[in-house]
Amino acid sequence: MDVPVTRELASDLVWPPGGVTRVPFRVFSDPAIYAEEQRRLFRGPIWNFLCLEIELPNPGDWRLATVGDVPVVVTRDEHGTIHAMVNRCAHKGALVCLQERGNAKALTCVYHSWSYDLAGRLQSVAFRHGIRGKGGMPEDFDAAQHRLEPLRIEVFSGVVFGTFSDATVPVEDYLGATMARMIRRNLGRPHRLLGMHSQIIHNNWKLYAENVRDSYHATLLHTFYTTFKVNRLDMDGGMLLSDDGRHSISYARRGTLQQSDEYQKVHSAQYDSALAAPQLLDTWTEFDDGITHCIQTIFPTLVVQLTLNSLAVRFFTPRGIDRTELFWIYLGYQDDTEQQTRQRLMQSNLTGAAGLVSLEDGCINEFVQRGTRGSENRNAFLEMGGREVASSDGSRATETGIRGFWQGYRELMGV
Amino acid sequence: MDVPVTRELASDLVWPPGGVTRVPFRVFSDPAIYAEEQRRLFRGPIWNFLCLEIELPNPGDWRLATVGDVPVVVTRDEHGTIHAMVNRCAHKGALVCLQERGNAKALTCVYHSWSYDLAGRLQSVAFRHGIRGKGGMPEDFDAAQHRLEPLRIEVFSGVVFGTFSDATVPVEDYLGATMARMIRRNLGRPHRLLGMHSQIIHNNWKLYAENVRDSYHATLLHTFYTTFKVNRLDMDGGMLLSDDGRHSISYARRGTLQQSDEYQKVHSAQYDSALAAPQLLDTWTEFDDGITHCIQTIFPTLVVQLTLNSLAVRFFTPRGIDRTELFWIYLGYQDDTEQQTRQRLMQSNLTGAAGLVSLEDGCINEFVQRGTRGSENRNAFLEMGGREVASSDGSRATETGIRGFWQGYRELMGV
Amino acid sequence: MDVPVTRELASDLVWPPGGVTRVPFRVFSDPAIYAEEQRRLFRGPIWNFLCLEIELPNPGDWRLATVGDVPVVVTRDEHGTIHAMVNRCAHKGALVCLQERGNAKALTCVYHSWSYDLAGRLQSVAFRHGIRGKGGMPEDFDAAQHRLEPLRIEVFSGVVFGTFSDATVPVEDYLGATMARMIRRNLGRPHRLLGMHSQIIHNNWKLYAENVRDSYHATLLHTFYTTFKVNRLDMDGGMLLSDDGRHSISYARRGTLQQSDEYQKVHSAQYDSALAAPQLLDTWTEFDDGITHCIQTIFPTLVVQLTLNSLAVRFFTPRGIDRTELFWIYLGYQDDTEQQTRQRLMQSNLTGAAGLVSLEDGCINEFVQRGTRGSENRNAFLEMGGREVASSDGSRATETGIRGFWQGYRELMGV
Amino acid sequence: MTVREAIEELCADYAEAIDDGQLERWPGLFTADGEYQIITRESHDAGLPIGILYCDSRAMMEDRVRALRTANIYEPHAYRHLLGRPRFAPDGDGLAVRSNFCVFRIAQDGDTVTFATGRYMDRIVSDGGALRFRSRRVIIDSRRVDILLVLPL
Amino acid sequence: MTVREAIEELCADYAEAIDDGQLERWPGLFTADGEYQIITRESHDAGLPIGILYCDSRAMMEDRVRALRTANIYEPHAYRHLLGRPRFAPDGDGLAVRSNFCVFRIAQDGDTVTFATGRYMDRIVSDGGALRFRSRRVIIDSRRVDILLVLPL
Amino acid sequence: MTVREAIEELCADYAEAIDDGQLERWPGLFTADGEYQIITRESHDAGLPIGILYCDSRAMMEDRVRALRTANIYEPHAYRHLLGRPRFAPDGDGLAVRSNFCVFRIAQDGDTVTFATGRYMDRIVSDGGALRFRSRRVIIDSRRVDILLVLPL
Ligand code: FES
Ligand code: FES
Ligand code: FES
Ligand SMILES: [Fe+3]
Ligand SMILES: [Fe+3]
Ligand SMILES: [Fe+3]
Repeated sequence: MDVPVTRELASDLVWPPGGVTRVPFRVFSDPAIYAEEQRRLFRGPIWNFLCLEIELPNPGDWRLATVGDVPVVVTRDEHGTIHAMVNRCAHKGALVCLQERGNAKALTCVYHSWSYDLAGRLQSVAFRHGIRGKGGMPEDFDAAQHRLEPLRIEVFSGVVFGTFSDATVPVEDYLGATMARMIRRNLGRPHRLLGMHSQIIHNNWKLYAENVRDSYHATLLHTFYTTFKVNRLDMDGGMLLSDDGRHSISYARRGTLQQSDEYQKVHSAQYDSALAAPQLLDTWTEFDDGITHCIQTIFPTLVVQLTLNSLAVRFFTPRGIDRTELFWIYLGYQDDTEQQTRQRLMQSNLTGAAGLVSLEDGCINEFVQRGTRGSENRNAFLEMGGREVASSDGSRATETGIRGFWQGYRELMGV
Repeated sequence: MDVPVTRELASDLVWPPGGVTRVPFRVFSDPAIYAEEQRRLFRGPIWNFLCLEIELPNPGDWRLATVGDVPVVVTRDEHGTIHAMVNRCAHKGALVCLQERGNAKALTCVYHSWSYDLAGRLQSVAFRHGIRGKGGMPEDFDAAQHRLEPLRIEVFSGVVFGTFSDATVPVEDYLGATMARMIRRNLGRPHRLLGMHSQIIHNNWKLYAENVRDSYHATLLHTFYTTFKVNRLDMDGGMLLSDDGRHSISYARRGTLQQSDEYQKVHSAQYDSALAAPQLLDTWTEFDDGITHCIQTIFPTLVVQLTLNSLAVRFFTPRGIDRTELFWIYLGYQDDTEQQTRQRLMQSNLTGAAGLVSLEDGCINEFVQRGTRGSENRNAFLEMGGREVASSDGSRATETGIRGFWQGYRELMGV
Repeated sequence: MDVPVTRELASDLVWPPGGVTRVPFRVFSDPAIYAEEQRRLFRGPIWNFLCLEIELPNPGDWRLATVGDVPVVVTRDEHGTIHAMVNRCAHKGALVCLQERGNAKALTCVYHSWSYDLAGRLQSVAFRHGIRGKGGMPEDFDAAQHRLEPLRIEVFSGVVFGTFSDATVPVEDYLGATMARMIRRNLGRPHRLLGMHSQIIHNNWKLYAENVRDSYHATLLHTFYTTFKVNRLDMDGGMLLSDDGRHSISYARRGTLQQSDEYQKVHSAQYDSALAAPQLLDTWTEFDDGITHCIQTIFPTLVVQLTLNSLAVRFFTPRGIDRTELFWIYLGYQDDTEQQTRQRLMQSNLTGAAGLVSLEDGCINEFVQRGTRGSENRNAFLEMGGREVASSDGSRATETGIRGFWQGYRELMGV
Repeated sequence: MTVREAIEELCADYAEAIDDGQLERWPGLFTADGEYQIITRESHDAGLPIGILYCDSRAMMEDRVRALRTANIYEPHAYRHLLGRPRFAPDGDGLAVRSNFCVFRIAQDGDTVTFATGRYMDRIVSDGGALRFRSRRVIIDSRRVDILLVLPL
Repeated sequence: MTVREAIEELCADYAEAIDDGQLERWPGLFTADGEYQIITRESHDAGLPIGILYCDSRAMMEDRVRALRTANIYEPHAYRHLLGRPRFAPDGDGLAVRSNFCVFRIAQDGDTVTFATGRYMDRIVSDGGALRFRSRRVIIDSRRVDILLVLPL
Repeated sequence: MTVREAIEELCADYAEAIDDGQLERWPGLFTADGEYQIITRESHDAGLPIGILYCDSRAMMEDRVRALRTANIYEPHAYRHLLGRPRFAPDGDGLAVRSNFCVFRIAQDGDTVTFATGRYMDRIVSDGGALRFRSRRVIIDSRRVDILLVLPL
């Protein structure tokens, strides 16, 4: 699908009264807005998730990534330094790297064999001087003027972030203290890849960005949680937001359940069945802060989760205005015992495309995409937990995380 | 497929000289016009077919429908009253009802369990008061301000119609006397569902709207008609139009065939084969007006037919600018004998996706969609039967019904 | 896919400094530009390839073709004259001819049986005078005002060309002397069809138009060439351009290889394997000019090739902004021996969708389409072989042919 | 040839006749009083009598073939059948047979779509030495048909 | 019934149970200690332990079925399996069996997609007179799942 | 093993070699003088000699495999074959065999398309104790190929 850059129609988007408590459904279906997001948001002053450092263990390793619509390649050079650049040849724009992962001394475009070093600098141009003096590049050709368009990168707790903008502040400032601390808690120790897959969901990417910040829906939509008491809003827990409201942490302490009456009204709490195979939920305590369930979102499209003992990174990226690809990357720690790895395997049943407490998110956002069709000039209503963008310690019956997302979105998009 | 609401380009559509005798091909392929139709036509002062009353026999029954791009749900409440509303949650816009058909005491959105009564009024909001006093909705939250967007509905001869506009006149006035009479004739008696299926046709919805009003094509394209003398223009018959020209009835009396020379020129009359299994066309007289073939169109997207003894309702709805879904709903009367039901079964072979005299309509409109590609600024020529919009008693060699459709379309679209 | 004709956005396309040495990537993905090309280029003063004359051996033969998005039918009338017209009925715009190929005395539209002679003139209108005096066309209906929209055609060396514009110069002038001579060399003798198939490539049509004019890539991307020394830039060869730069001939003399050092740097020359079945490359000399490899492009979408003994015509046509269909038509001469036909069969393995030296072109242009996504405001860099548009005798390490294409494109598009 | 092989031959021959465009061979694979119906899974499950196409005899199938050869108008296209393993059980004087199918439709421009998936519910009997369909009920999984249905499934 | 026929019957019965929505029958086609895993070809080839779905026992499969019947929320849909020919070899006390598959997913609006292609890698044993899966490893060719996966493949 | 089983084994092994990427095994399934051609149904019916790919010997197939391993450039992808039931008849010193096929193509990003449908027209002979293809003619239903064709069908 092509998104023309020529339509400046987003400028005619007027945000409704009510600020971040309202969202015009049109933002999920207007191609002009989608195109504008590519320029202002994904190429703007934000940090985009590119990959995990463990995916590039050796010098010469490279891996494909995507920033909005832009194809990107991340490399580790011979000195061990990580680089990222647009996977678009400086000559005529062909993809330079074709495989998801690879290892090479240099990056050579297959079309005309222009070759780049692992930092994206142009090293050689085939037939630059022609053949036997005929043809070739003009005398004044300056290789230094031609390179793979670079992204600035930063590695934080093993996560490789990239940005197109010089204005982006350092990752630690971008995250803020609270967010940085939680990422270090979950990813700070040496980890390793246990599995990965992806999902195509049929909705605009921002609906999933809302969904993962929506602590209100978790126990209502994902009834498995409630029924089997994995996670309920009447456990001690809350929503922590970064100061700018863009990032969030939804957490709970399983040990602290005191059943509250509110649940008697909730369909998903109406029955209570026991598992025939309870080993699914065998857990051990990994951290002494008592937090057993924690889902952290990093603006705009990254999620880090540790649910029971299921450690995973989620990343989602637009694949058109009403398609999004959602990647699930399952991790363990390098010092995990076999038994611990097995328990992570068992609990991986909770999340992912077939996750007992996540599969609903594969369709729910599509339901919004389809439900709002023909109602592009109506708005969503986001006043649960008030109208502010602020942490909500003690309660997750709030949409503060979603309001925080839109606050950041509007700042970047200038709407 | 998404249709942005932001493109007001339809305004640059200038109708060619010649009025309703010309149609600019561009109206079948311009996304801006498609978007404009959603607002001005489908949400305008017209009656849209929603479903049949027999599909909602019991209190609590509901059924999905569609009005242009807008998803709709039709319900029968505990008092037996029928309601229709947009299937879009007042909270964040998710589809509230997910199954084609169902029965429930209330409509509960799966995303955050907001619950509505069968009239679409918001009944409860999960965690409205938060949990143990934390979170929840602001004090001033007023449930009365949030409901499923309602449509006005009217039931006429067992057909459930819905409209978004307050300006729409009552169905009987909308139809006019002639159309109302024929609907009563065919659907006024208690009927029952015998079968249903749908077709995806690859053309703009308006090409099918023309096609069903096109009494000129019937015996030329559908040569089975002619060959086996099911219906020919040289039978006594005609085209009746409502006063506003939007609705039409094409009818014929099989008993009155006098072969006319004109047919000798028509390919489709060149051969004459007999059926090896003539039981296909065994019929009995259901009405004493002698009309054996009658196809009635109700603006914009409804068709009621009684061809021989095949009683059916057709409904078509846009699925994108060049896709349309066409539904075939086969009916009988509740007092039909087994033998009569069997004859309706036999004659169902004449219509539908595999209909001996209708299957061509599955592709012919696509042929126009493709034939006009790259000729968006050329026009169709519609002068058969004159240039007027008026009933044509005695002859169906006319495009008056199509001109009538465009007259209504232009009024509503303001072009 | 629909391309609205209403978006005049192409007008906001500003060509970057550097003239034909730069190409804004946006031209490959902007629907507004695509729509503009339909009008200004494909309906403009150019000759479009329609088909080969041998595909219409007999009076009454017809064949479908396509000019940009416009469906076309080419016919041979009873006098043997070839005609071409838009395959769009003058009545309501349906496709008139439905099969790829056929033979008929007249062209009759299936929708309402309007009938045209083989030149596209309207012959009869079903029920023109109604039935028994009722219905029918108005008295003043003038059949002469209604015909299939004609294209001017010219047959040159057995190739049928068509144009919508009165301003298009005769084919021989359009080609220029050099191009005309080479077409005569390769297609001037009686030829016959040996096979055909097509490919769907997922890129804008202009990327393939560049690709076939790109003598620079041939031996770098298609490493089979190099490895097995079928064709290398260090053979005597060159790029010949027509005076207007739009058409080109890339040629080589296999007999004249002098290995040059430049190849030592080229990956594709790093290994040298022998064929287990060398019969693939058994050739005989067909022409005494020593040219063993010659690929000729005719603006905008035609290619004529004689590689070794593989004689073929290629034609590509847009199927949407990021889809192109590429047709391979394999030919022989009517006086070929069986042995010669067999060698053409063996060498057909070199080209086509599975061609050992052409299959890369099936994906390389898609790599550019995808590589430039999200970079619509960046440019391609085309300075290989200088900045001029001129023949490059003696060297094919040049992009002069591509620059020539863009020179023609810009003239026609007015950008 | 085992019963299984005979059934598989009949099913394969049925598919081949249609895929090769030898539609005149199609009615002959049924008994003279053979029934053929195409119906959606939705209507089948609801027990509705009317599906998409119904023939109550070989003669009616022959009319279908004659109509599509001479009267009906549509763009040329072909099918390609892929069949699942038949499962069968004795049923009165014949066999009750069930098998899955997928039919691809190939348009003249090469466009290929998954046109229909579903299952065949058959009654197969021995008729003059050969196995024939006394009834073949084609239950398609989808409620809808793409464009039109003119060739038997 | 030959070993081949018995294996083909088991595989066909497995597909039929799922395609007909008789999911309660699905766990019974495994031994009590039966294993079931769905994993992408990419992860399988990389030897990664975590796939998309894993059950280490019939009981866990029963929990899955109960969850999708009572707890999980998704739009109604059905599958249609087409199976390739099983190839097998003796393996300890059972058989190592491999077969290709394609699963189509039919949405309630009729939309039909090729939901998954891949191969089954099975260990089949005789268990109380019947053949059952001791383990079925579903290796899907694609790295991604469309929408969600709730019905077993 | 019956003749039918031997044929089905050969056809299944052929598909498995390609689907598993063991392309070096592919030429060995043909006799040394084995012929292989991929051609569109349109060209086949028109009796045209040139299709899409032609090998007149096992050696030429080996060249193909070497070329696609070392010389040709394309994005990584895999196939998944589903095969119909072979129908066969004696033919000279061998067997004339025909079967339907569908080949799905899975791209590295998981995108899965119905790449080709059609039928195999084979001549199978016994060659050194094993059945081998003396010729396999792959007649694809579509006139067109998506992107490119580099792996054998
Ligand atoms: S596009 Fe990369 S070298 Fe030419
Ligand atoms: S969207 Fe329906 S309850 Fe939230
Ligand atoms: S559209 Fe061709 S005759 Fe009417
Ligand atoms: Fe969720
Ligand atoms: Fe019709
Ligand atoms: Fe090339």
